Parts: sequence; C-alpha cells; structure tokens
Amino acid sequence: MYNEKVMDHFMNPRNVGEIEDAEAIGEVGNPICGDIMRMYLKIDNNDIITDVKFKTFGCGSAIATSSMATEMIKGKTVREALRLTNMAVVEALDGLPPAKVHCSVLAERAVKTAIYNYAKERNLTYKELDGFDPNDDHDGHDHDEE
Amino acid sequence: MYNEKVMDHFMNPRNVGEIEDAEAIGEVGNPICGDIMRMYLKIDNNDIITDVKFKTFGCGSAIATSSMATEMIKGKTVREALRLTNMAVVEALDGLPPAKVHCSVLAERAVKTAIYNYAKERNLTYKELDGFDPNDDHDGHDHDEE
Amino acid sequence: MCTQLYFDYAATTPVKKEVLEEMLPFFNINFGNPSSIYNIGRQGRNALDIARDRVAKTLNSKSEEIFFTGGGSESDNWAIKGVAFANRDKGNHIITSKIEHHAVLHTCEYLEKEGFEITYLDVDKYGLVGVDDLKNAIRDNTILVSIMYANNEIGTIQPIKELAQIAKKSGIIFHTDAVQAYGNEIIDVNDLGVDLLSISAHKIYGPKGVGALYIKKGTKIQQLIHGGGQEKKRRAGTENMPGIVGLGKAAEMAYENIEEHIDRLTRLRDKLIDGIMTKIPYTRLNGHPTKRLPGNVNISFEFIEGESILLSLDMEGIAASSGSACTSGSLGPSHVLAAIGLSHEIAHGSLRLTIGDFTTEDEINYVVEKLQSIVDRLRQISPLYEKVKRGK
Amino acid sequence: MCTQLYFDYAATTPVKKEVLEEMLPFFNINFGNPSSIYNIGRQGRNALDIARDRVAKTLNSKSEEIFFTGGGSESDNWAIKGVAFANRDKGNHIITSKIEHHAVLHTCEYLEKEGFEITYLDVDKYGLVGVDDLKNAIRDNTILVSIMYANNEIGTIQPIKELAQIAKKSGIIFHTDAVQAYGNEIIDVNDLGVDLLSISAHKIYGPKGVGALYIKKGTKIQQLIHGGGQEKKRRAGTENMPGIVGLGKAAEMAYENIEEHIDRLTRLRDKLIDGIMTKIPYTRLNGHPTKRLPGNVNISFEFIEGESILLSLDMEGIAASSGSACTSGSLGPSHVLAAIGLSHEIAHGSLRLTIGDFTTEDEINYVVEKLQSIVDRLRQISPLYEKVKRGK
Ligand SMILES: Cc1ncc(COP(=O)(O)O)c(C=O)c1O
Ligand SMILES: Cc1ncc(COP(=O)(O)O)c(C=O)c1O
Repeated sequence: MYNEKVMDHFMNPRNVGEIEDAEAIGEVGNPICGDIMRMYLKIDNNDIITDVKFKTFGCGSAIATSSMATEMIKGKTVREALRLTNMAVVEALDGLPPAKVHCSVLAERAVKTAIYNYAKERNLTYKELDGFDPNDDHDGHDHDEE
Repeated sequence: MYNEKVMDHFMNPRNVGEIEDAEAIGEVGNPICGDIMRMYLKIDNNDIITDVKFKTFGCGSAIATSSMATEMIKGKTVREALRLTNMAVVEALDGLPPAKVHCSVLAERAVKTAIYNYAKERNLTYKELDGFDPNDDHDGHDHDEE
Repeated sequence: MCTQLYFDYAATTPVKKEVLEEMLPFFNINFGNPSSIYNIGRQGRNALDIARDRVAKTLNSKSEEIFFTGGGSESDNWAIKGVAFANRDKGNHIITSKIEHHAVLHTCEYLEKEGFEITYLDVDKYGLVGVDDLKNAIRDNTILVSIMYANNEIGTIQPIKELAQIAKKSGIIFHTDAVQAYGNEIIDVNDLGVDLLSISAHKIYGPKGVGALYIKKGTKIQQLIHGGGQEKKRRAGTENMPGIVGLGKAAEMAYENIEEHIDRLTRLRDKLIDGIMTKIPYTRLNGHPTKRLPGNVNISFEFIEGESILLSLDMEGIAASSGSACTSGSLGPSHVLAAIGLSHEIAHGSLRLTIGDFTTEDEINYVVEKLQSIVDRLRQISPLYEKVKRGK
Repeated sequence: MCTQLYFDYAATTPVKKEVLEEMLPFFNINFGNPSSIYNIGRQGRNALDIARDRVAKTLNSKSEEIFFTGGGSESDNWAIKGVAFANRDKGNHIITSKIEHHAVLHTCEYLEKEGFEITYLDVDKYGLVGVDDLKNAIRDNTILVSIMYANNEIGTIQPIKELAQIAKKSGIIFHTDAVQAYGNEIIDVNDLGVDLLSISAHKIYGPKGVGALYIKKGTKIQQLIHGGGQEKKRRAGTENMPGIVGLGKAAEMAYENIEEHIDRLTRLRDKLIDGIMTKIPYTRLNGHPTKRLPGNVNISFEFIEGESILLSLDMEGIAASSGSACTSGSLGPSHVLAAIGLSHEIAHGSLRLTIGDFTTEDEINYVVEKLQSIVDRLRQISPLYEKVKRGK
C-alpha cells in the first residue's frame, strides 16, 4: 500500500528524538484521532533551522511524513520552512494512498505550530503565519462513519 | 430424477394405442395443464377387462403412470379396476418425485372415467363410482405460482 | 468436457480452463482478505483492481462504475430495489416487461406489496417491447424502467438504446438485465445510455455465484447488502476473490474475439433451426428470427410435452431445457411463451437448445437426428396427434 | 502455505486442500445447473443435498433449515431485514449489541431510517452482553433480538443460550451471527434455542463468497434476493455449486475433530498471550480471559498506534490485523474497543493476532520476539512514551 520511499522513512525515520534546548517546540494532533506529532527546532540568529527532531505517535504515513518534513526544513530559514506544504511532503515521498494524505497535514502543522510558539515568545511576526491558529484542531481527518 | 422403473415405462410404455371397438373410452386432463390421457378398455361379458390401450400427452411421469396403470388393470374385473388408486400406481413404479405424484391421479381418473362412460351407456351402477364426477376437472395440479 | 452433449449454455456454462487457472491461486495461496494492509492482502487488492478494469473495458465503462455481486439475481435485486427505495420521494411507479427473468419479475412483485406500482409492458409475437408502449407507459411518478437486454428463453434482443433514450428524456433511471446478452453482444454502456446493467459470470464461462452491477456515476441507489466497507462501501461482504478474478478473466476472454464468437454461433444456430424446421413437421420457432441471441434456439413441437422431450434427449445424452432452467422444476408453462401469445398447449411443448463455445457441427447434426425420432415417438403416444392424423 | 506468517485467521482462511479437491469438478465437469432435469444437472442437485446435510449435521439442525447464501454478510442482512419487514405488523423494535459486526450494525442503522427502533445494548469491559440488560430492553413491540455468538475483534463469546431463552419467553425471534464461532465452538441450534444463525465458509477453510443461514422451521422471514425458485424459493440465484460443495466439506472437516481443534488452538493462544504480556510492558488484553474464541488474541500496546505495528509486522513477514479486517482501511478506532471502555488512545494501539489450523508453536515464538522489538522501536519514536519515561 505504501511505496518504497514511504516505507523507508517509516522503518528508518530521520531525525527522531528531542532537543533539550530547542528554540521552537510544536505539538499537534491528539491521541483520540490516533496521531500526535511533536517537533523540536534549533534556530540560529540568522533565522536558520540548524537542527530538527521529532517524535510521532501515529500510523505509518504519520511517521514517514514527520521524517520527510524534518529533512525538508533542516538548513532552511524559518520563512522557507513556513512555506512547506503538506503536498510538497507527499510529493517528496513519491505519493501517499489517497486515504492517507491527511496525515501529511500533521507535519505541515507541526512545523507551523513550532514556529508560531517561537514567534510569540520573541514577539516576531511572519506574514506566512497570518491566519494560522495552532488551536484550530483541524488535523485533516474526516470523521466520517466508515 | 425418475427411477429406473419409471424411465422404463416412459421409454417403453406398455399398451400404447387405440382400440377401435372398445367398450369403454375415457379421456381426462386438458392441454392447458399440459396433460391429456385417453384410455380404451375391452370388457367382456363377465366384466373382465381383456384389453387396454392408452394415449397420453404429458410429461414423463404422466406417460409412465399411464403405462403402469394399464398393466395393472388388464385381466382384472371392472370393480377391481375401479379400486385402483393413484398411490398404488406410484408404488408399483417404486415411487415418483413429490412434485410429480399428481400425474398419477390422471391415470386413476382415466380408468374411472372410461368405466363411468361404460356404465352410463349400459345403465349399470358400481358403488365404487359413487360421488365420482368425470367433469370435476381436478387433475391434481396445484396451480400455484412457482 | 463431459460425456453429455450440452445444449443448455443459457442455463450455465463450464468454467474455461484459462479462467480456472487464474482463479486457483486465490483459494489457498493469495488467499488474503483484500481489505488487509499486509502483503497477501495487498495482492488480492491488486487482482481486484485488474478484474474490475477488465469488466469495465468490455462495457466501455469506468472501473469505478463496476460493483461485484453474488450473481445476476443479486445484481437485478440490487438495481431494482436499490433505485426504488432511494427514489421514493420522486415517485413510486416502475415500468418493466412481461418477459423479464424472475429475478426482475419477482422483485417487482415484491415491490408492489411495498406500495410501488408496476407496469408490465406487453411484447409482440417475437417478444419485442414496443418503443411507443414504453413512451405511453411513462407517468409523472415513474422512477425506473427495467427492460432486459436479451431474453433467456426465446433469445429476443430488445432495442435497448432506443428504450433507454426514452427513459432518459424523462429523467428516469434505466436498468437492463444483460445477463444473457453479456458475452454474446457488443455492449457499450455509454452508447446505450443505460444507468444500470446486470451481468453474471457463469453465463460466460466464469464461475457461479459471482456477478456485477454497472452503476453509472451519480445514479441514486440504495445498498442491498449492508456491512463492511467493501466495493466502495456499496456492497458489503468479504470479496469472493477467486470468483471475481474468474469473472474478470472470463469477461476479457469473452470480448477478445467477440465478432468471431457471434458469427460462429449464429451460423451453428441457424443450421440447428433449419435442420429442425425442415425435418420435423408441426413445429414453430419462438422468438425473433434475426434479433436473437447467437446461441439461442427455442422451438415448439405440437402435440407433445416439453419434459418428455427433455427426458428422451437426456436418455440420448443430450442436455437441454424447456423454458428457463430456473423454472424447469415448475409446473406452469413459461410466462415468456405466454406473453408472446402461445397457447398453453403449444407452450408446454417447447424446447430450448442453447449452444456455446464448445458446440460442434457434428453435435448439431446429431441433435437434429435424435430429435426427429424422439418427437416422432412421443407423437405416436399422443392423443392430440392422433386427432390431427384422423383429421387429414 | 505461503511465505508469510499468517496471524489473521479471523479475517479469512486459506481453502484446505481436501475442500478445494471436492470443489474442482463442479467448475467444469459437473458444471450443470442443479435446477435442470438432465444428468449433469442432477449430479449437481445431489451434491447440493449432501452439502446441506453436512452443514445441518454440524449444527444439529434439519437439512431443510439450511439455506445457502453469498456469504456471512448476506446471511446477516437476510436474517435481520427479513425478520424486520415480515413482522412489521407485530412491532418495530429490534435489540442488538454495540459490538456486532458491521453486517449487523449497518443493517440495523438502515432499518432505523426505515422507521424501526433499535436498542444497541452495552457490553461490560470484557465485551459481554448482560442477560438482565436484554431482559430490561424488551418491549411489547420487540420483534427481533440479534446478538453475535462470538466477536470478531476481541473474541468474546456470549451466553447465547441464556439470551435466546429470554427472547423465546417473550415470543421474540432470536438471530445470532455465528460467523466467527462456527468451526470454533460446538453449536447445537436446538439446544441453544436460536431461530436464525449466520455462518460463512471462508472463516472455516472454505471458499469466500458463500455462506448459509439457518432458519428454524416456522420462522417468519421475508426473502432478501427474489427470483428463481432456488433454495426452496427462498433465496434466488443459480447455486454457487463449487462454493456450496466447499462449504459442505469445510463444515464437515471443521467438526470432525472439533474438541481437538479447540484444545490445540486454546493452548497456542494462551502461549501467545502469556508471551506478549510477560515480555512487553504497558499492554492489556482485550476481551474475556477465558470466554473467548480459541484462536483470538487482542492486545493493546500503550503509546503506539496499530497501523504502524501492522506495517512493521508485515516487514517481518507477519500478517495481522488491527480491529476487524473489514475496517482496517478506516480511520476511526474500532467500535468494539470503544464499547468495552477503551480510550481512543489505547484503542488505536490495538493488535489482533488470530491463529488457526496451520499455526505452529515456532510461529508463536517468532511473533512474540519480533513484536517485542517492534513495539520498542515505535515507542522510542512516540512522544507519549517519552512523557511516561519522564514521569518515572
Ligand atoms: C462476525 C462476523 N460477521 C459477519 C462477517 C461477514 O462475513 P462475510 O465476509 O462472509 O460476508 C464477518 C467477517 O467478515 C464476521 O467476522
Ligand atoms: C436473464 C437472466 N437474468 C438473471 C439471471 C440470474 O443470474 P444468476 O443465476 O447468476 O443469479 C439469469 C440466469 O439465471 C438470466 O438468464
């Protein structure tokens, strides 16, 4: 059901872990929906993300997209990271099954939430965060009866 | 579906034909129901059935029971013949499929009708014919929707 | 194939070697539940997709419009009840014909008890539904028209495209039972303009107990079997994988050389009809002379009864049918033969011989020869024939 | 059988060699329609009778009370809709449980839309329906109680005899979905006192797409699939002969050594449960410790999610399931685990391992070992586990 690249990122996820002195931490999802992702960012004075770590409770695609997303923002500026879309993560993974695309939203939101917290603490504003609300608990799930 | 004895009487029916100078002729059934049986009896002065012939339009069991019935009454007295029941014919054939038992009624009624006509012509009475009405078109079919 | 000469392809067909071969691994090797995410389950899902694509291709439909079922009867029940109950708000009138298969007729009779009104269209002496009759039968509250593509007893092929067009003009859903036509006619659901179409695998050298319903995208229809999320949540039940794979392969094979198949059968059929009609007097062909299934022969023999012909044929090793196989256990004469105006007497003496891919010319000759003596023998026993002879 | 280690026997089973062998001739040799009167048809009818007798024997029912269907889902749909619609004059209330298979639950939800009232009984933490709860739920207008024999996810076996007795006392029809219990429990319909009982062949090493419904003589029930006169005019459609023959043989084999089968599976099951529970912390067994199917293990692993366990197992060549196979494509957590009181968080981390006739002790050991490292790896990735470790 998943392609090789997804399975690789699921079986050997990159950047798993915590960063004790992270500048930015974001946690999204909720255990009721079956997925939680926590992301740690080291951000230097030039707004560059020098290190990223994550922990994820979730299905295969939640773990794989977490892994891929951390790879994609490592070494990027904060603003570049904010422009990361879930579809870009899906593409980088060579695609996900349609029923699983929603999991990639989690990764996008984790990055944004971490930076949102970071910005709030430091009184920074990024126009990329306009309208973003970390408590808007839209996790991409459709809670339809199956 | 039919046993060997039935198939034998169907494939090699006994006493098929007509008797030009028959004392008794009886026809029962109707083409709408898919079966007609005509029976010819030669009856001598001692009320003995010396010869029998039949013609039948109908299914395998209609033909087989016609054949068997003629064999069973040949050489018998008229009164003995009147006591022939359809179940006796079925038994003599070693049984019929349940859905086909009604066909044996035709043979019983053909014998009775022939003798009824014979008795009427000659003003005879047989107590075995009490209550028998040749026009009562009950042919044993149940006309249920299948 | 078997020691009997088989002349009952319309009742059912043997599963072809190539079809069975594709099915076999799905019994005990790739036996996984295709809903599972693990390897042997995924193989099943893949095979399911292939089968669906294959069936879709033969009908020129989209794959997502093909739903697998437990057979032709289930497909018919689903189509008719599903549309009826889903469209109750729009009306309660359904139009069908008098010569439908019982899977349609008895479903309609059931719906009558549930408060629906059914119009059963008459057919002409060939078994054809009149296009104008359909037009006239349509009411404001008509929600469904269900007319079979080709009849299972007399083989008559309906002008489905014209009939579907009439329904479409009035915004009415059109279903066709194509169980007999499928594999014997070129069918393009888009060109025809039908909304629903039923097929069954065992009529096209596939396995029994599996069929499909084509549901045009957007057609409002209820589920018939509720439960798990199979078939895009529209038909529950663990997928009959060997059966579905078999249907897919049989469908592909049926349409690989469909023109050749039709030509060959038509030639053999006409040879059989001509043989019987010229050699045996007091016979009549039932159904249409040309608008008929390539494999269907249905003939009435006057003065004798159908079951006795069947039994006699069976003694000669020939398997045939009198009316539809489903009803051969029944006592009443065929509703189809009654609808084309046959008297009960003549209807009782009807014989259906249906041919297929394994039928040979020699078999045709053999059947004609045997039939000649069988009919003659039974007529000698028949009191009706006696009268005719006397009349001469 | 296959290169994978198969731990998903509750989803489906491979067809046994002996079963497939009996089926094969019915695809292309004895392929005749059993409704026909000729020779190859008659052979089919004979085989049909044998299969029916075999199934009847395993349930201690009369042969005439066994009706073949297109699978467990159809049997459930038929039983519930059939009784509901046939007994509308008596009432419109139906009682079932919250942990039924979707074939029952979604059918009941459909009936709600059709004006029926459904009571969904709670279960206790083991998944058991309370006998008193059923008593209290019965009303004057209750027409049907449908409680599953054994649950497909957590394996809990209900006190069917007691439950059926309560229904009987009030003259209410009792149906049980025995799809999982059949072949894993000794079942006597007379002793149990049930009126309707559903089974499915593919759960007992028979083919997919065929099942049966036991209908006690005299039970008022409507048809689900209308059409030809098959199955004593109660279930239309050309009989799936290979499938039915396969069901008959599988049924016979399942009950030949049923005690031995139960003992062996129970021992392996308990070994598997013990192995996991002792070697892996933060786990809990779902379902009842003893009143459970001999082949069912269902365990929740805290802090991790089920699909990721399944995927990891698949990478090790182990096929398992998280909740019912039918729903493994779904996103919501299992309704069964919710009903026994599991939080969503825990329910998401549940794994179902079901064993069967080909499971060996070595396989059990292998799975426990692999599971240990898989769970450990996934917990290392999980932010929830991190919190727990910190908490210590
Ligand atoms: C308890 C239960 N009921 C019903 C069904 C449905 O049976 P089938 O898949 O044969 O339709 C299943 C299995 O899928 C089941 O486990
Ligand atoms: C025209 C027609 N419709 C429906 C059916 C029913 O199909 P099945 O036997 O697969 O249920 C048949 C054959 O029996 C048929 O000939």
